[in-house]
Amino acid sequence: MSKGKRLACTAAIPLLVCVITNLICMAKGVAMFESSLHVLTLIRAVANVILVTYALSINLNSGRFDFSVGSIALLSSVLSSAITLKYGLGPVPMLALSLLFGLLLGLLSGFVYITLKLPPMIISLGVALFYEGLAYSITDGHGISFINNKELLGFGTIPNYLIIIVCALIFMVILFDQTTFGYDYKALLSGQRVAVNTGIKEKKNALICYGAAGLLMGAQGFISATTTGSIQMSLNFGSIGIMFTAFLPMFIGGYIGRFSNDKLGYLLGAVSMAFISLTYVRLMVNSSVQQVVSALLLVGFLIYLNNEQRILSLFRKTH
Amino acid sequence: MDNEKILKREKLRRMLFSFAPAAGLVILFALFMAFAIAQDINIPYSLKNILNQSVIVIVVATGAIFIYTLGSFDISLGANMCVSALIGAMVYGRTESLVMMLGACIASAVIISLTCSVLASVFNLPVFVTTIAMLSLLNAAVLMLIGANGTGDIIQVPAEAVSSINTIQFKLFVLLAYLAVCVFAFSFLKLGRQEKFMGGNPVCAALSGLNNSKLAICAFALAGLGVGLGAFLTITYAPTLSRNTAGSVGMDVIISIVFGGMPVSGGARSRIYSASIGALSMTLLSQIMLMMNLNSGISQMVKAVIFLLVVFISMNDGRKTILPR
Amino acid sequence: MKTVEIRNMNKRFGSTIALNNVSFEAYEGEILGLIGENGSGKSTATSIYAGMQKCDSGEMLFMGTPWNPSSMNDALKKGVGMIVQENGTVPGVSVAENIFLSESQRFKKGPFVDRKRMINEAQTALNQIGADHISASQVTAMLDFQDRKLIEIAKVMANNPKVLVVDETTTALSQKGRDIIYAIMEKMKKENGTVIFISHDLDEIMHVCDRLTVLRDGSIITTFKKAEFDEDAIKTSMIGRELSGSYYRDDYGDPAGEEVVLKAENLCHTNQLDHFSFELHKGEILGIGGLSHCGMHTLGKVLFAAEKCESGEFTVYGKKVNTIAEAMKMQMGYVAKDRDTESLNTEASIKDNIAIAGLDKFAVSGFLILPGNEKKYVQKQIDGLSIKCTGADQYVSALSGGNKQKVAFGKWLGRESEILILDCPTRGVDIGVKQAMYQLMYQMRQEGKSILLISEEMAELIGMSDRILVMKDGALKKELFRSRKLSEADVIQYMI
Amino acid sequence: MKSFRKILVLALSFVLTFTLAACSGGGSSEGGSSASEGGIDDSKNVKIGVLVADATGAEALAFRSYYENYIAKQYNVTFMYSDELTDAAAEASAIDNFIANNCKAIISFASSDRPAQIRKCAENKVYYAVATGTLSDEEYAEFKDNEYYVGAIGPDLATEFQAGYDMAKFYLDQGKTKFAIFGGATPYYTDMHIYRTAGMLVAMCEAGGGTYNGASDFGSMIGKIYEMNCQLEPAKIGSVEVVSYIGGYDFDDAWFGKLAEAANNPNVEVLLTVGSGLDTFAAFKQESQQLATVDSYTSDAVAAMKSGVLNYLAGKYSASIGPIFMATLSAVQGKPIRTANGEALALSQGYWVATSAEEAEKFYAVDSSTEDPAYTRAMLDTLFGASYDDFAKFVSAYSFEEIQNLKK
Repeated sequence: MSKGKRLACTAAIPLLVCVITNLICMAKGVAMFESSLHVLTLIRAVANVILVTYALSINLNSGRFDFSVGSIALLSSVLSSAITLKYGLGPVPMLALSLLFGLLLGLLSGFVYITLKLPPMIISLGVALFYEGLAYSITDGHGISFINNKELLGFGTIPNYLIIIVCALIFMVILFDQTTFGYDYKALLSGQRVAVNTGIKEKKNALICYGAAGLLMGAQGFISATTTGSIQMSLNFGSIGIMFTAFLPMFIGGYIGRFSNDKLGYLLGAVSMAFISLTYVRLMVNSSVQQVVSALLLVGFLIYLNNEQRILSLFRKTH
Repeated sequence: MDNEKILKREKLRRMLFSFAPAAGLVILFALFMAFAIAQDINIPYSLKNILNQSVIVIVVATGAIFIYTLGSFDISLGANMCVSALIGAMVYGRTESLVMMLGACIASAVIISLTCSVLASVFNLPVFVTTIAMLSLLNAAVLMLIGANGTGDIIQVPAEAVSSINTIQFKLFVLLAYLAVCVFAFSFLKLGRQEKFMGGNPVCAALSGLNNSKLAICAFALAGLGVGLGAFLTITYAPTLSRNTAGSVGMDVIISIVFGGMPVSGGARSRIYSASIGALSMTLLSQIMLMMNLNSGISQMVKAVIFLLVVFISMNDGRKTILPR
Repeated sequence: MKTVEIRNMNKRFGSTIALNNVSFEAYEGEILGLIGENGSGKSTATSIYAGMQKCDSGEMLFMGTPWNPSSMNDALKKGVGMIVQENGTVPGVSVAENIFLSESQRFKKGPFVDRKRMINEAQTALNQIGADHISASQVTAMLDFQDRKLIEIAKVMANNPKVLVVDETTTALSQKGRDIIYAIMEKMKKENGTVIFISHDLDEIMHVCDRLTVLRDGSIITTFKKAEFDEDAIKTSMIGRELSGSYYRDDYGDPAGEEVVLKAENLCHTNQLDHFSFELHKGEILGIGGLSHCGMHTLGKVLFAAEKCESGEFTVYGKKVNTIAEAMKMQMGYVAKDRDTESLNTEASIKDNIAIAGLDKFAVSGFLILPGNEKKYVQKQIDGLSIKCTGADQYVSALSGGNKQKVAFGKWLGRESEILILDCPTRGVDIGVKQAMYQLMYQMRQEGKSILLISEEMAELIGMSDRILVMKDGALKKELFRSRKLSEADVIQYMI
Repeated sequence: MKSFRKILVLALSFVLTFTLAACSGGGSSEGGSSASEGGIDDSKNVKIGVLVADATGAEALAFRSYYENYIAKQYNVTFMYSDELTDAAAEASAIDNFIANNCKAIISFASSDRPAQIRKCAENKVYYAVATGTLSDEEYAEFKDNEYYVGAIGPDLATEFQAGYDMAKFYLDQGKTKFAIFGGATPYYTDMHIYRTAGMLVAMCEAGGGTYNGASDFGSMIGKIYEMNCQLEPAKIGSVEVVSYIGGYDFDDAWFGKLAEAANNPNVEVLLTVGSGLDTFAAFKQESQQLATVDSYTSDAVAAMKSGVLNYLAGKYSASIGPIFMATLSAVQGKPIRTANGEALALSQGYWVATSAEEAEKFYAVDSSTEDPAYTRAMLDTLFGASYDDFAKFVSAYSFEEIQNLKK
């Protein structure tokens, strides 16, 4: 496939989504980007979705289903904001603390996985419950609020979000495409038994995967906390909702990944999702309509993805 | 050590492992009784209460075992139950007949469950993603149903209409009847064996004449039946339905099945009774937590630790050289 | 100078004894052959020496010093390389990454991996063994089985090992691949290296090896020097007892039945079947022979309706068959070549595997399955085929190769199948069990069952079939009839 | 053998986890002062179950701390808290649990199915009381004579309407005309939020001289909202305008975007919220805008008033659930507080409204203290077995100043 065609296919979906959403807005007589706030809303949505998509895809691609991503974001943001408020630190130290706690919680979750050697989905159920309970106990149910702290709330600007997005992309590309860990990860992904027999240390690799996923969720927790200035507690799997926002971008990213780097594919998938979210905002769509549209988009794209040959041959026949 | 002795030990160990969940249940029951006596609570009422709270999850989880045996996974059972209960209540509103309500609950639950499996098999989508999409669709459907019914945020069935059947005897009857159907289908019909075989090795199953989509449809239909009965029991237990009805059932079913020792990948080691053991154990655990009057955060942490411990002991055969997926 | 030395090595897998106090050694500039049945321990001993697994007890020496590699890579770096029988490459990554699997550490430039250098070194390794038609940057999944095996060889030779273990690799390779391996072994021998060569093919071993050690049931039987090589002596030492009775069928005059049970006309399927037509008669063993990619395996699947052919059709007792379920109703059975994934569910018990195909046979009034009937139905097969196991509930994964194959047979015999498609039924089975299989096939023929015997072993086809159809590139090349004078050379000439 | 060791480990770990958790659990009450005047029998510990509708909201936690950190220390009572109850079935299970644990009475904050709750308690001879809420007229008619139904104290729907009305009026009187409204749980048909939103709109109709899609008074406005399936739209109301409206609690990117959009609109002067103002508009509010909400007097809310993030706070003071507790205790100890003809309590109580930081701070000081809360033990003891009129007089004096007078 030539470079040009490859580039075209890579950009196809995000451009298509951008054009369609703009047309819909225009049809309703609303401009998509009226003020810089809309750009901020778009970029914040991209940052949120891309971090969850990367975190989930690290483990899901190697067949490890993970319910605990949401609870790691919750607990790491609770811990980091508690310390930040206690010592009056600024947003950057809070982000650093959030990343650190995310990493540690991810490593702990990975450690439990490699010691108990149970299916990852079961481990993540236990870990999600545990982290939610711990966050609730630490804040005694109140969660944390810092809406008066202008400095922390001030973090949410377009440049800051762009920096986080770019750092996440670079982090993923380097960690998974350039390092020895990345090489071993890809080998384990598609040939687990052969890779382990040859001598790749699977436990160490899995631990780093969970650590990296935790790190990313730490950043996501920080972003959602500094967006509203408050962290709501949730119990009984209240925190797993966020992972469902990552499925459509992950499948879009997987499709785009065939034509270029899959990390870039996930990012473009997240950008497409952000355009859709912005459309919901601009048209003030109520939440039940929003849910139906998102579900139909997910199923629609999956139907295309899993029946591509049939659809293309049908398409060729009719033309 | 000669061959025979090792084989015996091997067989004994596997048998013991399959009893770990049951042992977990017995130990939890013993602890519950210890706390109950220490705090001098009304034990008969509490036991009735435990059954009342578990019966709905047992019915839905036992039905869901047919889906898990095939190695697939359904997170939208709770949402399905909510929609079916709302439809059942609306049907009662128009027909004033409990039988019609029961029929409506079961019919809508089975149809919803089948659309999920048909969607997955016709468009060959991965089942677990289809159920996630169904979850959003059903949540939206709930709001629309409530809106259409026009009675504020709830759809109600008059309490006296269901009070006659809101009894332990009726619930036990429904539970045991449904369990009998499931145990019969699972252990005495071709369906059960074929599903266990398909869950273990789909390629070999196909080459032994088993029809994957037929088995999937039967599995999702039986699970739908379970969800329909669960919806009916929910209405009888609490006849006021809202958008949050059966909110936690989706995850409770997964936890109960896994806690009962059922392998997540299904196959030959699937057991029909693991749902009942798991559901009862989880309810007992919550009762114990309540009696200790812990703050809800700590009690959820204790629940998480015990959940991982029991599943670790019942599932870990220790010989795995590569990490499970 | 002794390069390889193994002393009193023991190893057990759950209940089966793999190695029972095994000791042997190999010298510089020598090709040592290891021969023995499946489950004799030859692959186990060498894979322990090459670091793939640990032994329970025993001592190992390499060049005189104690030897205990932690992994295959560790062993390879220290001079002992192994080429395994099963697939040893990871499909989803590039050829270069396969060659340097778990060695990406070596190409670190600062924190990152220098991909270009890795690809260059991989390409030189490929060129060194003469596999320069493979490009190192290509994704491995796109290569066929032959080239992927060459990648493994290149990987091992890139470390120019002192000792090379070749474990039954040649059987699956094409002539080009075999020549590459023979060249490598000769080169190693000249440069005073050691090669341990494991193979089933007696002629190949006698031709290539300097010495030959025979293993049986996990212990060393004897070692032959090149001068003492004699086919029969080796064979008897392999099986340990005179083969009682004839190995194959010894009747030559008994004609098959006249009635046509299965008729196929002009079957076509992509590049696998090319207007293939034939008839199968009642009480006949029809052999289908050819090289491994001649399309005969696809034929087996098409006739069992497991795969759809593009054109042409086949009828069983005059009726068309479209699904596997219909084929089974017409009393057809199919024992697949890939036993552990297509014939058996190793996760389940013997009872599950045998009963699954015959549920309708012992169901009361068509739907009710009673454990008693099931047990009886399964036990009849276990006793009939004398399957060695602790009981019907033992998991199939714990059985030996021969017993697994018996379970696969039991699955179809249980439902009294009249037409049996057997695809390489005796592959990876001990000679003792093989003989039992042949006697069983003959007995089934006498009972009037029809057998389509697809096999890659010439001796088996000639020994067992009433008629042999030789296939090449999907087409029927030659029809040969059973006769005492029929030799392997007669058959091979039509295959190549 | 290896496997028996594993089962042993299982048993051991159970016992260990429980003993560990048990000792860290909430300690039981130390028992209040001995029998004091007014005949309250403090000798026997009374177990009271509390049905929780929201386990993480600031208001719910403030109520919980008043009961657990003050009342439980003053009286010989133990409070058993349920998990967060989201539907009628969860409420039924929680009540069954309390009955099994010998609770003598149940105070309920959960309102999915009040009649079912009352019936189940009455059947099992357990006293039932409604905290910070009310029964509908039909419900009250059905249960007012039931001896196990203690009664309800809290803002009735008229009071909720009034709270919304006063909030909007406060700013309309200042001449503000451009509003953004956060409708909270209106799309989920939650009455409390529907009536507050209706109050705001009616106040705007009166000030703006227009109608909201044809409705302008109390009755028609409620009907209009239901008619629109509780999905309200921005609209011009005469000279006043609802520039933007957001409903629901989605907490996803689109939801934050909508809130930011509403707050960022240059000509929006006032952000009115039916609840959780701090978690919605606070982060997006501009300096020039005013933010009003209905919440409780927590340290965060008061800090927000001080920093000017929050400008109008109508809140239920945490001690407002003191009287219903005393009514329940009296009933349990045989001195029920009934009307002349034996009917249950049905008293309305409104909000403390703070429109300046000083006011908020003053309310907070009283509301959050566990030594001298709004209703101390001494004040509550006067209600033990009191006549309906005295009880009603005490409860209706709920404004901050009136409570200070009661204290003297």
